[in-house]
Amino acid sequence: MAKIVSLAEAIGENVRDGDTVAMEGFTHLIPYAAGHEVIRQGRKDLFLVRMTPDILYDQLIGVGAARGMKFSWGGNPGVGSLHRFRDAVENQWPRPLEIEEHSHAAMANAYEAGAANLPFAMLRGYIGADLPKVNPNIKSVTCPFTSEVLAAVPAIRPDVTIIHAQRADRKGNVLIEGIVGVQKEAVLAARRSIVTVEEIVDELAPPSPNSVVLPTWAVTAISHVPGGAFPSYAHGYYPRSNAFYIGWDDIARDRESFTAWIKENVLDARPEDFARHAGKAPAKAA
Amino acid sequence: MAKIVSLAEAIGENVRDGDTVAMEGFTHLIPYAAGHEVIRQGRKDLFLVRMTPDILYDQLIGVGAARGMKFSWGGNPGVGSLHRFRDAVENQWPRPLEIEEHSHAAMANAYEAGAANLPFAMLRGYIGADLPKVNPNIKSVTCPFTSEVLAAVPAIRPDVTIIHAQRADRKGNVLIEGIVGVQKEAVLAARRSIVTVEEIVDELAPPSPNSVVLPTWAVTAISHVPGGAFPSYAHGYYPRSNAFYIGWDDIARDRESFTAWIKENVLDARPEDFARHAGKAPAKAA
Amino acid sequence: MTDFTPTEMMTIAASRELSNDDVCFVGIGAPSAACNVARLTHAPDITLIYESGTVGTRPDVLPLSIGDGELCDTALFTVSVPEMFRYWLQGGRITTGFLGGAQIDKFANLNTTVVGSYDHPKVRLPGGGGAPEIASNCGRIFITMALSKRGFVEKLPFITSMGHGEGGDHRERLGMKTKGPTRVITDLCILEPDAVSKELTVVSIHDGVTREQIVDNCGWPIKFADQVIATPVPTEIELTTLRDINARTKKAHQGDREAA
Amino acid sequence: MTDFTPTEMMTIAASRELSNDDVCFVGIGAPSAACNVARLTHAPDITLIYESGTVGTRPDVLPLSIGDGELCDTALFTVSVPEMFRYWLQGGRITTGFLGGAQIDKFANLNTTVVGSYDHPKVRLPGGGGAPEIASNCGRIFITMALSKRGFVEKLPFITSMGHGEGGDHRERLGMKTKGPTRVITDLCILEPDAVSKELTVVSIHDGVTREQIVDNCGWPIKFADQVIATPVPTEIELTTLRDINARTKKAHQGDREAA
Repeated sequence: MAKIVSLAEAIGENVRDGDTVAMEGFTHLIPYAAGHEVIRQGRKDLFLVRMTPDILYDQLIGVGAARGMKFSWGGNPGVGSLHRFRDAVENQWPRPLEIEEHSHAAMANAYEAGAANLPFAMLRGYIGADLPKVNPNIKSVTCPFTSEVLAAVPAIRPDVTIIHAQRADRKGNVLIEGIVGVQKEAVLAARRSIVTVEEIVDELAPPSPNSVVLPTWAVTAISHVPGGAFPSYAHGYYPRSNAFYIGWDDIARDRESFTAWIKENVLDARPEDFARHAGKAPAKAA
Repeated sequence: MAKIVSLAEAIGENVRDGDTVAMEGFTHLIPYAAGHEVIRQGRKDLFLVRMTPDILYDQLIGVGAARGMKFSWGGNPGVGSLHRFRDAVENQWPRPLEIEEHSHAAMANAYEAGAANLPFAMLRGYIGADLPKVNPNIKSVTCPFTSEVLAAVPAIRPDVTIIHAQRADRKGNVLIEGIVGVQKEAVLAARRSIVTVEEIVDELAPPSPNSVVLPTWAVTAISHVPGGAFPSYAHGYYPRSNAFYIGWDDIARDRESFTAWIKENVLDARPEDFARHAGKAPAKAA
Repeated sequence: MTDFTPTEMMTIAASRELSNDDVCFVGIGAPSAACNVARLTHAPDITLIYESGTVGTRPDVLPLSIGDGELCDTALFTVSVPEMFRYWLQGGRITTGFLGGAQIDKFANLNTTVVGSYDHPKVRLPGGGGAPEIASNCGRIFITMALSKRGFVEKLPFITSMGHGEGGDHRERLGMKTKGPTRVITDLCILEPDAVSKELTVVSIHDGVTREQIVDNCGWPIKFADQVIATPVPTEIELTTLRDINARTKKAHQGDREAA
Repeated sequence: MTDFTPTEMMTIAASRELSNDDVCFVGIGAPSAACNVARLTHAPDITLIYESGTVGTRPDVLPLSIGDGELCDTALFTVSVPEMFRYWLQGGRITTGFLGGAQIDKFANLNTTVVGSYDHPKVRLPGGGGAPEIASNCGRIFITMALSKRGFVEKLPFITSMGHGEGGDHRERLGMKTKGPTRVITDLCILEPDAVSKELTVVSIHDGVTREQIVDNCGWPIKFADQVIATPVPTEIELTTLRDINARTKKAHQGDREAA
């Protein structure tokens, strides 16, 4: 059964130095508050996994918390480069970053295989592309019926997956709505999981019998962190701050301005500070 | 784009002698009216695919419409044997029935692989079981990373899949709710598809952004057949007639009583006759 | 209580094995009754899953089929069947799976496929359904079957789902990490695999049953554990709960037998 | 209309290729603008899909990211990302995919991964994202990129997604059944692969652009088709629609730059 605890406690108990950590959310419901707590607690040597490492992983890489990263698209969506990521890969600052690069399709299938307890995923993929030449974790498998050769990648099995969701009930069952990304798969593929939520409610009340729900016995820890996905968003609660994403470009371009931003907004801040973003401009409910 | 047509037209245009046909519905939303129309139109030599061939396939087998069947559990749920299925396998009446037998997990994965346009599915399955000894379509594949050996089965790619659903909008988008089974996968895996629905509405209005929807461009034909899942059920419309399932045991046990039942209730009946089962005792809406 | 049937004893004995922490893959019939009696008595927070995709269901009436509307109406959520078998069963998230069958052997292998040869069967049974992967992927397996010479046989004509195979460490040798069948609950007694040989052995005998009855109703020379206990008789609350749900179920499944 | 920018011409030329029957896998930027202009003008029933999982979306404002809330709010339905890549893209259900990149070669292969060597890059670009499988699994591919010597290069340092590979029947030889890039729409002209060699060839020149400009802005000796037409200039309705949606978008993406 999931334990409902403070964010500091959830991260303290479940994220360890050296862990393989997936913080997921495909543009939507990105667990920023939890990622900041990981930085505040000074975790080191993390191997980060994420399809779309955006600003959150730029921050983790920029503070030197990561030894490596597995990913499929590392940019600031619609804006441009992740400057801290580039600085790590191009100049090894603040430390070298080992990368394992895939396509979205391969990453999505690899999470899916992890959730399904399979050792690898297969896909019709990577045909004619150069990534298999530089990534030894892209192999092939042959169909025993048709002899077709398919791409194969190892299943993703994080030590811990961290996601943000709309709400949980008091037993610890979690509802995710809207662009659900790979979050369910990432949680089910992991040994441990942390879910931050906008609300904790008496009745989960999913709108459809087929809503995306994670039962309490499939989650390790839940923390109530309203606004915890900002500057990403929470469908039904608050919209994406595209202005923040645009503004990040300037902040992150420069090592000093980045470091000052981290000090002010992460090291000297608290999870409760995210609450001011919660629900202030409700997104259209579906 | 899906064409909205009469059931006779939908079956007439899309189901051909010799076809591999999947009529799916895991207990819920079984397309009985459509199956009866297939019988009325006298289709022959069908290769039937279905995880749980229940009464509907007992009927198709009993009238001699099937040359073979791929399945994973062939009984009358909670009641006992499918007598027409047994008569075909044990006594070749009214004709021999070629069978390809799998486990549920293998069938579900094989539909999933079909929907995903993969040539085969893999699973941790069949360990220590005898089915691989009698079914040459159960092979194995070796993980290129861990050397683990997994079971492999060919993807299911029906010529035509037939399902029943709650409703469609006038453009032909379809909503499925409740126990959704393998219907979405079965439709996406097929060359052609037919969906019978309880209602055709102006606005589909799915209750959640993540509801199970088939877009009009993924469906071939839609027919409005209220009550068309009886004696199975339609979540939100009418309950399962467990009494009918229990009663079928007597009807089907005997070749003569079966044949008389088919004449009266299928050959001499029409799709509109199902309407009397629609919505008369609404199931709890979710 | 002393006024109970052997089937009631079997169902109640099975229900007692379950706790609030269990996530059960439930089958139709006795397992469904046992799981729901547990839920309505000592294990209110038990998680019941039916292979139709319903998770955390709390039926008021026992389902006739694995996918009755009642299961979805009362579930926490409902997933597709591929997801059920991939993420939840194969994913290793089920603590306890229930199986039964037409026939069982002394190593708790089950047959629900054919009597006679596969190609020319004397009796064609429904087949395995979810059983082959339930048997390998659940943390442990409970089997409920009435004890009879026809059902408990020396050699199976067909192994639908593997229990302990040829006994001993056969499961480990095939790479399985789950426990397999840990209990077989019958209408006369409870069996457990021997710690080393994995042969099913009587560990508990129901009230009013003799060792001779057990021997006479088993198709192989059945062994008794060194310590055999008496199965506690059903309590009044267990029996009332079971009878109430059975009565509600019977009423609900009857109705006009109208044909389409 | 003669008062339009090269980027507007590029976007509008791309939008014209789309019809009501298209199911488009849309990328961010020019493709998103082109697809939505098509939807708001001549192709109201076009199906737009973003890789975040939104199907049949009808945004009023162009998304900044591939997963803005607007896309889900206006979608017919939204699926998980694994489902998007498995059932819809790999499933072969997408008629038209849009791609762009930092660099392209004469066979419409694209690079969005690195400039320089992979292990010690001069410039680390974002990477492929969905591109490798979009390129192979969509029925056809449209590419939108401004024509420049830096972008249109003789040899790519890295092939992120394959277009026509080494040209000729390279795709067929690798077992692909899809057409690959059928059009490259730039701000100066439109290119199509030659029927046999698959080398990109100018087939249409935008208003006011000279052949010299095109030659000067391409990193390889670019070929012109035997018949080159003049790209029709944007109509008033096309231009108004594009400018309106761009204005709405700009307004929506601004706001207080508050940091968490």
